[in-house]
Amino acid sequence: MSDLEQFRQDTRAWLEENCPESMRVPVRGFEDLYSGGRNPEIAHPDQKLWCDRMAERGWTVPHWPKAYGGGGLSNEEVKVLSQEMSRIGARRALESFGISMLGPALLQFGSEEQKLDHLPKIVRGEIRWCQGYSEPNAGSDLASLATKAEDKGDHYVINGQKIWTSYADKADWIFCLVRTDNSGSKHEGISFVLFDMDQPGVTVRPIKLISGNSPFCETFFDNAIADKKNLVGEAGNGWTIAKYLLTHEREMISGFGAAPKQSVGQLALETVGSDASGRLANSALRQNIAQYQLDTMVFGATMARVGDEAKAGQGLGAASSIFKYYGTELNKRRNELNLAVRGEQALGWEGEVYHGGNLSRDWLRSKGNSIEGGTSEVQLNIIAKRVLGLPDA
Amino acid sequence: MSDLEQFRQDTRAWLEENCPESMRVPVRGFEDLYSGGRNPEIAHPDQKLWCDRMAERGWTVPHWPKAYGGGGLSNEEVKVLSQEMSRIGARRALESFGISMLGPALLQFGSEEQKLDHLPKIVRGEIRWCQGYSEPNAGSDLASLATKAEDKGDHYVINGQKIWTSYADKADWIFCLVRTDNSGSKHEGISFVLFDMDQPGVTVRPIKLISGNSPFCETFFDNAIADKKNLVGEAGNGWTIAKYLLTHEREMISGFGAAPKQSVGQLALETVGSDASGRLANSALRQNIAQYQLDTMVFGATMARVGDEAKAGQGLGAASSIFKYYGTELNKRRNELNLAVRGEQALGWEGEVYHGGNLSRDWLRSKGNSIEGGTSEVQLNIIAKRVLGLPDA
Amino acid sequence: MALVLNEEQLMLKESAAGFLAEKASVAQLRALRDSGSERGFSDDVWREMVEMGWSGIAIPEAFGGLGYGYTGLGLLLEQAGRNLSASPLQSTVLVAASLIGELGSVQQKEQLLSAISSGDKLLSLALQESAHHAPLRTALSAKAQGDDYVLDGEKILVLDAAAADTFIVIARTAGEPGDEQGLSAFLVDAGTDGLRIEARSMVDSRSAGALCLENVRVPAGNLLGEAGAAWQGLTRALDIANIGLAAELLGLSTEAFERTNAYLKERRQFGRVIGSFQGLQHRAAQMFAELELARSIVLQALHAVDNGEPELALQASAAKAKLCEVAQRVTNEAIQMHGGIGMTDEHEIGFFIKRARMAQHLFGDYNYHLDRFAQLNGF
Amino acid sequence: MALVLNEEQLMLKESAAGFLAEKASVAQLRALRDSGSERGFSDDVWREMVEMGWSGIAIPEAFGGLGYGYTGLGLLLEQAGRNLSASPLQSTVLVAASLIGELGSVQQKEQLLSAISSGDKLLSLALQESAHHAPLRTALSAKAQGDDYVLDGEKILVLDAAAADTFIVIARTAGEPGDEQGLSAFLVDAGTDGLRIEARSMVDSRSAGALCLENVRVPAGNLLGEAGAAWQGLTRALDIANIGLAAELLGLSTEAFERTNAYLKERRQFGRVIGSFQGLQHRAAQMFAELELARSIVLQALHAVDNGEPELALQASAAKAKLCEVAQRVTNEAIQMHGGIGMTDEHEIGFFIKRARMAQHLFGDYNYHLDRFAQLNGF
Repeated sequence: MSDLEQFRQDTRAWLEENCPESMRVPVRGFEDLYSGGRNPEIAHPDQKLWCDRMAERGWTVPHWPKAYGGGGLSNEEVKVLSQEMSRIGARRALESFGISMLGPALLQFGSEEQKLDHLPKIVRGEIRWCQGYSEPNAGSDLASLATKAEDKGDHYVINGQKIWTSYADKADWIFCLVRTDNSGSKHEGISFVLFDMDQPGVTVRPIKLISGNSPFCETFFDNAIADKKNLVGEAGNGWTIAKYLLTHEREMISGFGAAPKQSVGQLALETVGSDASGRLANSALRQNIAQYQLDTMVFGATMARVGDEAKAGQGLGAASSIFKYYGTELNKRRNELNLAVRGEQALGWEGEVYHGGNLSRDWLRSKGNSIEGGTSEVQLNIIAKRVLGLPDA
Repeated sequence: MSDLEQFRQDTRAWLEENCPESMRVPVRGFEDLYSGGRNPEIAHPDQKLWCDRMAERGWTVPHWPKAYGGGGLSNEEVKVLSQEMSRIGARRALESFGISMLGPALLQFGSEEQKLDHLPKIVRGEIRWCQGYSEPNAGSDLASLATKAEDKGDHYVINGQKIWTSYADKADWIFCLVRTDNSGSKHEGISFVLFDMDQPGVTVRPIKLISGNSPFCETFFDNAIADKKNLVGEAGNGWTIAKYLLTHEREMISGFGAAPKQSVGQLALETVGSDASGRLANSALRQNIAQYQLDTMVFGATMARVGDEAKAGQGLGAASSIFKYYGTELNKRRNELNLAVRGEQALGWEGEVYHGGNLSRDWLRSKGNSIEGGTSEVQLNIIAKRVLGLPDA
Repeated sequence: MALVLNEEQLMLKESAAGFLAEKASVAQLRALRDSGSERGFSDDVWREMVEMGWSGIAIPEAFGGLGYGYTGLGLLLEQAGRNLSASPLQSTVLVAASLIGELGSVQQKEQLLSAISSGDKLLSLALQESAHHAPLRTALSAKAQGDDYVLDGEKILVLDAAAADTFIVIARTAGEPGDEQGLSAFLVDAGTDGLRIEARSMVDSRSAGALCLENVRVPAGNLLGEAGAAWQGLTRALDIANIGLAAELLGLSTEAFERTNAYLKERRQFGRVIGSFQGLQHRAAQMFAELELARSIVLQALHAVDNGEPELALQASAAKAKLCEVAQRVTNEAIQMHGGIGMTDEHEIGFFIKRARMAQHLFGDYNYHLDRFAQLNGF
Repeated sequence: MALVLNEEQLMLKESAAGFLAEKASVAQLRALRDSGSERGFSDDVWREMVEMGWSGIAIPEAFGGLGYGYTGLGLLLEQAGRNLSASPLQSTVLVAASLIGELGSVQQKEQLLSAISSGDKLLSLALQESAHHAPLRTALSAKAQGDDYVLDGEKILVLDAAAADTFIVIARTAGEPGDEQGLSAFLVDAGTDGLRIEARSMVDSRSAGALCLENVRVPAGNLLGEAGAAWQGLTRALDIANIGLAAELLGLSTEAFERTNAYLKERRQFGRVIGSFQGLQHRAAQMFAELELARSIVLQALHAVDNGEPELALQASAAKAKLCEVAQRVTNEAIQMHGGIGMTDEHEIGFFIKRARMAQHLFGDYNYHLDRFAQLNGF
């Protein structure tokens, strides 16, 4: 038996024994995701149990090195673990910005001490992180951020305001872009620092969106303190890390463009009906849905191609910008089609008959996709300038 | 009997007597339009006869003052004349840039001497005019034109090149934008001069378009001479006249957006067929045609509204830019739909079976609509800046 | 028939704009929403509208109205669209009064139109039964029993359901869903036995509701017009309703655009106001052109109603389809161009996109009316 | 199956690019056009292509081909699209060889595919009868008479009609227009009695032609496959043909875009290169994104042919519809962004829009394939 096969058998046995039945039930909503932290939101007591069991083996983040608390698994082993979890319908034990955003950045740019300090706590779900990027006057033009960090020898004193800090009201620590120097160009003088949110200088106010409540917050710093050992990279070099994470974020958001499980065309047949030849009765709607489904298929083919090219060491220039732009536009189109197809059902806002307004709220929420993580306009600028070589004005 | 009724009876009688039978046949193509000039293109000998008879009464340009050779008719009388001509299917006796472009400009900006010099010859079809505006490096940015006119006391010496000079190869005189001064901003130092094309310093080369032969020419000036008495307005003030004529031209071109006589939808039914319920069989095409016909209807309503508003002394800001932009886009859409609807029939280029390729040539020609007379981009700039008040970069 | 406003109309427009901006603005809609208002509009504001004659704006003077015609009502709806003003203008003045005008006997018109004009009565049409506007598919049954009719079935998206005194329920007295023949309109008072009204919370924060009719008995005298012959009048009233909604969408879209254009001049990024970027300029200019075109078709359609022109269906579907398209584009661009701030509930721009989609949907959306437009054009 | 090119394919692509740019460029197409060439392509260039094995690129080695598969042929067509190279690659190598591969007996394949591979024979499909691609509506009749069939009817848009040695004529041996059953494919040599070939001058300056068949008698042995049973194989061959045309349109659109992008960096107006205007930048970036997406679906569809995947029809209609859409947008923008100079015959960009519409139309345009895509998706 190959090592991998052995690993599969061991994993299967361990999962059977350790994954609680309640954690084999499909996730129904955000409340079923477990994000850990000092004051975790717990929808079911088994969530913490399951996370702890997995974390003990480093399997909450199986591909990170063992030295930092991860599972130290090879790519093949990660795949096997994932397959075996799917087999029994096991939920992921932990989902967090620490795993998806900060961890990769620290692995790339952090010092050994920083990795040892922070990564194991992420793996164990002990510390929940949030991201401090955008500011009210630095949206698309992120690099013009003004939150100021004053050098006080062994620490920074931070003053300013962040916006769109997801889950800031639930996070323990923040990874944050601050300005440590004003003298150079706007891209210079930006630093990437980590600090505890549980201090007097930090205030958080949740933001309500047009779709209803949201994970987003406004976050205010009034003489907040960041220890200098938690400066990642060099002072003034934060923009490099920011760009790395923005690319990362774009790729995550572009996943919204993937094809929905139920075909929009099929759904439309149910609500709008068909003509004598079996075609969708309304030809304007039929054309729009067909074009959407076509574009979704083409988008899927492109994700597959870019994946294959990456494996082959080739690369599509600015792929993440294309994906971000196209994927979010597709998701907006899908949501508009949902309104057109579901009609009155999609216009409800509250109440059981409208499932709490999930369709209209999803539709409204999708409008933010082409704004957050770099607007569509910014993506097009990136393509025009970096790929097509078109000059500035 | 009112004066107007009397005028109608007299006009009817005169037309019956004087309009040759051959001039009561519908115009079949450009060759049936009569434009006069020193060496007129004559498809039928009656063309000149008809023009001369009409010109004698000033009725080739019935609304111009009698002093300048026009008919001196009131708006009501012009309308009656037009109605009476339509009644018997009489063709217009003369069509020329002199009537449509230069005349209005001279009436507005010309000196008394210039009016007396040039307008009567336009009315009588003695002199055919062309327009010298664009240059190879001054297209959308017309004001950056470089054709130079050197002041030699009683005349200018002109050197440079014009492009897109329609019918320059058939014209006797040109009204031309030239640069008399280089010292100020680009809009300053432009002058509007008239001169004879029949001189050694003028060379004309016809331009072939992607749609085939065209009225357009390249026109070269090598020490061409313009008499100073033919400078219209002040030296350096030509841009005012140019803008006036550009607005005029935009309105003419936007007329291309008017609804075609046979509905595209009806035509499609003939070539593509219908389904069981009588709808156009192809739903993608049906949607596109419906949207086109809707926009054509809306465009027509807008032309009517703006006409009514103008009469009421109200005005739609930048109406001519909206019309130019929208009308030419509509015409391009109509031509693309023609290809989609007529299929193979519209892809022929020569030969009787394809009527000499008229459909494909019209389609190709329509692509120029959104370029000539100020590109669509320029129209959008005008709307954004002048109407919406959006600032320059 | 000139497509320009006369003096009287211009004055009406200006006074409506002033009144609504003060009394029924987006801020008031937010307050109504946040207070959980069941009626969904302010009775005080409605009372003032009645006093200004708006309840009878398009109703002939003979029935106590102002006789300003639908062009007049269109002006009010346009201004209501600009301010997202919640009121019974749509349910009662636009839809119900038009339907009564089409179907009612002289006596019914005298009674009901006068009651609407005077503000004594709110009425609302109960038509839709499934997720989409499909009037021919009406299935709610009305069976004759002696001198009465007994109604059974359900209706959704009934505007101002919580406030209406009387519903005009479209029912089938004969035929099958899909048939033109057999459709009838009944007046059913809100308190009638067997009628249950269920309030529904919709995305636009207005009040709509579902009606559940179980064994609802009404006298034959409650028939509006002839039994089984409502189709033609209903169609005409729906055409008028859609033209009115197009006018509302015109106001809504124009306002959303103007607010966005103002924001483009104010918001700075990359050291410039964002309105100086040509990418945004061209999109703004295209929207402006579309809005100017949209205004023309709305005016033309309103004139067509007032002049009794024969091609009303074509005008109505053209106006509604075009305004659905323009409203969708403009409200989407409004959010996008406002960026993050436009996504917050705190900012007002989000209210526009919400109301837009509801007004687009009511009585047939873009797809419905573009399809109908093609059919009316014979292809 | 990876959606990336392997070493061999990359080499093929580069050598094709170099050869076509030198020997079959837009300048050569112009020269062919201006010389009034009846054949519409250069025999010398075609001979060189044959020597490089292109005539048999997708034909199995057993029949004298190179066996590079359709992904290989797709690469050639893409480069041919970039250069607007006129040759029998479409008529013979893509369409006719595929149809023979689908319908022919082993003997027919041995004979005809070898003759194609060796460059000894040019074949062309004669299918279309009316203004639109509608294979099921085929009406040209073939009646059995003894051991022969007698064919009567007309065909249009037959590619390389003046040069083809043999036509594959789709005819109806039974059934009515609209029926799948009863369609048959016949080999008809160019010199056959009763066959008249009429050259047609098309917008793309390639040679196409109409066939008029009057009492054309061919032996039953000229049937490609079974009588009346051509539909399935024809459909598959047409799917392949459309995927090949999509590859050509990909090359054509990419080239038109790159030329336009270069022009944006060169042309100055208002004191700046016009490519610095954000309005044009965003449109260029959107086109670039569309082209990258288009490339993916073409590659995926070519792989689907080579791997014998079952959903070929879906892939083919997706690829053709998408490439029609992208080609239309890109070629229109190419003219617009080139401005006046792009309208002149002297400039080469106009040749791209002309060939694009022809390639879009052949074997079904955007509307045809989007409709089919929806049908294949069950709605």
